[in-house]
Amino acid sequence: MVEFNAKKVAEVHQHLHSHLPSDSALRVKALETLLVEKGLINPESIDAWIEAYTEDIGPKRGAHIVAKAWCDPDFKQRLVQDAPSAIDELDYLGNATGHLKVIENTASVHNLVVCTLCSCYPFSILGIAPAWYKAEAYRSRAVRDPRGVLAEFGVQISDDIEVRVWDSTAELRYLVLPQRPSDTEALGEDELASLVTRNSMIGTDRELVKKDEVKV
Amino acid sequence: MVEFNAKKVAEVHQHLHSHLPSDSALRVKALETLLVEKGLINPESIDAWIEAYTEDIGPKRGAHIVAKAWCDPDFKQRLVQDAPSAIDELDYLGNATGHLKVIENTASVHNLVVCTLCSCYPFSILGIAPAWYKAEAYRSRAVRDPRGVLAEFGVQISDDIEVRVWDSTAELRYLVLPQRPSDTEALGEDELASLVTRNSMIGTDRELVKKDEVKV
Amino acid sequence: MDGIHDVGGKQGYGAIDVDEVDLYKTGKAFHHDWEAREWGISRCARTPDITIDWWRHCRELIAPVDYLSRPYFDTWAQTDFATYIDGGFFTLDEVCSGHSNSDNNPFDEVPPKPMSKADAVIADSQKAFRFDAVINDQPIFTIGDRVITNKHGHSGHTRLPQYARNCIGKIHALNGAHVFPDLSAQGKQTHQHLYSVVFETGELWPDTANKHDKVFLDLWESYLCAK
Amino acid sequence: MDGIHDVGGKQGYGAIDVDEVDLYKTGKAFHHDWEAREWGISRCARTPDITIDWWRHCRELIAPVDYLSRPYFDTWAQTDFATYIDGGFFTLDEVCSGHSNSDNNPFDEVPPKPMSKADAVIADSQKAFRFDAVINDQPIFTIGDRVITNKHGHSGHTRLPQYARNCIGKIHALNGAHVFPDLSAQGKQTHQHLYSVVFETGELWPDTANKHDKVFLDLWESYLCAK
Repeated sequence: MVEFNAKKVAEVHQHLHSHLPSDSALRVKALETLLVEKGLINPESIDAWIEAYTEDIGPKRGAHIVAKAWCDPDFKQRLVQDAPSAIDELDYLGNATGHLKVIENTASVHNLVVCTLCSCYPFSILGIAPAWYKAEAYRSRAVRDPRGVLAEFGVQISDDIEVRVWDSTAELRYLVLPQRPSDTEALGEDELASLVTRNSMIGTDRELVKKDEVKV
Repeated sequence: MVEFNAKKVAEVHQHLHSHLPSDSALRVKALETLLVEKGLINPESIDAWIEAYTEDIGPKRGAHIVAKAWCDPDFKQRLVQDAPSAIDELDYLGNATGHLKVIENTASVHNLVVCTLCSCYPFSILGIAPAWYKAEAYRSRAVRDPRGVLAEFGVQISDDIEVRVWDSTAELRYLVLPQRPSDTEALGEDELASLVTRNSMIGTDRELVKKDEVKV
Repeated sequence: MDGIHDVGGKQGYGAIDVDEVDLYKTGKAFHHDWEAREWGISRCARTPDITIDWWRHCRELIAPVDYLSRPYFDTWAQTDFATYIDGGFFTLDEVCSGHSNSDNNPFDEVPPKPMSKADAVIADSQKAFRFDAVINDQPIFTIGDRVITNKHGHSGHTRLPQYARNCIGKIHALNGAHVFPDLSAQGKQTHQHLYSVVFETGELWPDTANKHDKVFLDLWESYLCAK
Repeated sequence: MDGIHDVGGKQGYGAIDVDEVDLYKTGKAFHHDWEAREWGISRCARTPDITIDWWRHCRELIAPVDYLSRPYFDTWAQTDFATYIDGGFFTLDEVCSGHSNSDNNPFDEVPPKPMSKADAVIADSQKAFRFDAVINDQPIFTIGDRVITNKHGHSGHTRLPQYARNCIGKIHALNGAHVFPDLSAQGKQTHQHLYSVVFETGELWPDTANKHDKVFLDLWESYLCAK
């Protein structure tokens, strides 16, 4: 049974540091081998999960949610009030989105999401997080210098726009609802979804543009 | 001229990380080569400083100070009141001891010295610091769990003894004056000095013993 | 735990890799195959009794240099090893040798059946865990209340970051009562009211450029006092 | 700077190498020859205008993984490279190539004459630098005064560690006015009264075993307020 023994685990990490292979691929291979030998895991199921998160579950789900919210005011209202129920309508409720919150960008507000303590992320609607989201550079700076971080991503935020940073310290997860790009009244949900960048749903992108426009 | 440009230096460190050889010996060799080629340094002088800190300047100076303080109450008084002047009598005043303080262990007080922000050390009387003194394990724990640190060094401190930790955050430097071992009335200064361990002058050793006694 | 993981506001970590390719645009989700394997392992391994908070704490306990220098999913694998050892599923000897030393299956059942991609997609939807519960205690604070966060953490797992300690904020939202991570990391399930608390950046960093930008944190009731 | 160097009270750094041999007992001072070379270089290099605080700040600016994983004197060498580049003595190209690109000696004089060991011992005694000065301002605090430390640091070099911020202590000693490191690291020499301040460990770490043990820090006047 689990001992919850932090002192022991710290020592175990020292042993692992010395005895595990240094190469990450070999480490993970060793983990898989042991789990399979112990009958704790079926390797085909690992394949299935990889395929699921490569082909089905990913930021296109998030983009669909955003586009639908742009097109359907009732859905948007449900989304902002109770995001888990709203995304469940699309069968997108899942891993790490049981307490999802949707935060809306406006002309006067920009939202940015981070997890300073680990790298919490709304997996079932955005898939695997980008490496920068999990790196110390982003995690350390997003809460202290969000405008500097945004500038590094090429996003200039004027002084009259309020920046709101959301540090995911609990089991709540955040999806930024970016502003609908101008001049897109004629587009349908699918076309709109194709304009939604992953970064815009984290908050490191702001001004979305129509496909035929060149972003300056 | 020196620019005091922190942003630039942070970037320089990134370049150095990428371009300097990984091997420490090669890095230092590269530094020496450039300094010599620029005429900023004479390699024979490097040898001289190494010899000085190997043969002349080191913890035997500190031990001499301690032994003299045990034997000479007037010297001890001067040492506690104005340590730089007192050690200057022995020609030990030097690098990093211009603002030396001597802190005395008693039956009811134990002193421990650390530098949490870098690794400040009274070079001219203790020489080169041990590696553990400069390592994060010691620096992080000495101020938070001094008794745990002392226990790790084999020093048990009873609850009625007050532990005082000195974090060298300024240019003051600290030398612990350990208690004279019992049963040493017959010993002279040189014999006494040989009983003084380096760790006892940092505070990670407490009970000094006569040479013929086996330490439990 | 005042550990290396608590990086919010820490300085010196350099530039962000803003040029990283959005892999999903190229039809991929992972930079390396081993990352994909680790992700899959983490999704389908059966680890009874492990709480998410205990797993997070085990990751925080990785030595600082390893925590900072090893790739992200590599630290997941190391955390898995550690939790399996702590849970009695693996011995350290088995990990070092790379093979199981016994036929002892810790489960009575037969090894799990293989899943298809469709099974995985369905299983993912069943992982929409909720951490809230109805408790008898009424929330102490209400929206708009001024609060001050605790000055100190403790040696165990906690979710009040160092940068937001002893800071004054305002209750932005009530989120019901959620599992309290500090005790969950010790295997004890209790619930406390969870608040979204808003801080002006000027309160957190006096030398910030835009003092009226906001930082929101989700904080449990015992992290807060009325101010 | 809330940098990686500020390790006081941080957790997870593991065991201390208490079995390290006391090298001086074996007639040596250094574990490796290159450490000795770096020490010698640091003793006799001529680096006008560099302040100790600027040099320390340059060491703090080393990337966290390098700071934690490279040997101590190796980080001295890297800091030397950085300060020589910042000071215009080396170019980055020269450092990368390992050789001087020009005959330009930044000094007008001829290269320094060699020193003997005896010269070095005498020179060391001349390095008993003092950092204090007489200033017009009287000290604000006197022995026994209760003070509270600043809640915040800043992005530059400072010598108020994170663990001792916003903590109540007592003035233990006055040490005269000393060069103020925060400005000295920017090349500006000013002096402030420097106090030794004593804190009960219970004030710093509420979960400590012996709350009445003491921690002493040497802190400048502008780090402190009356309490």
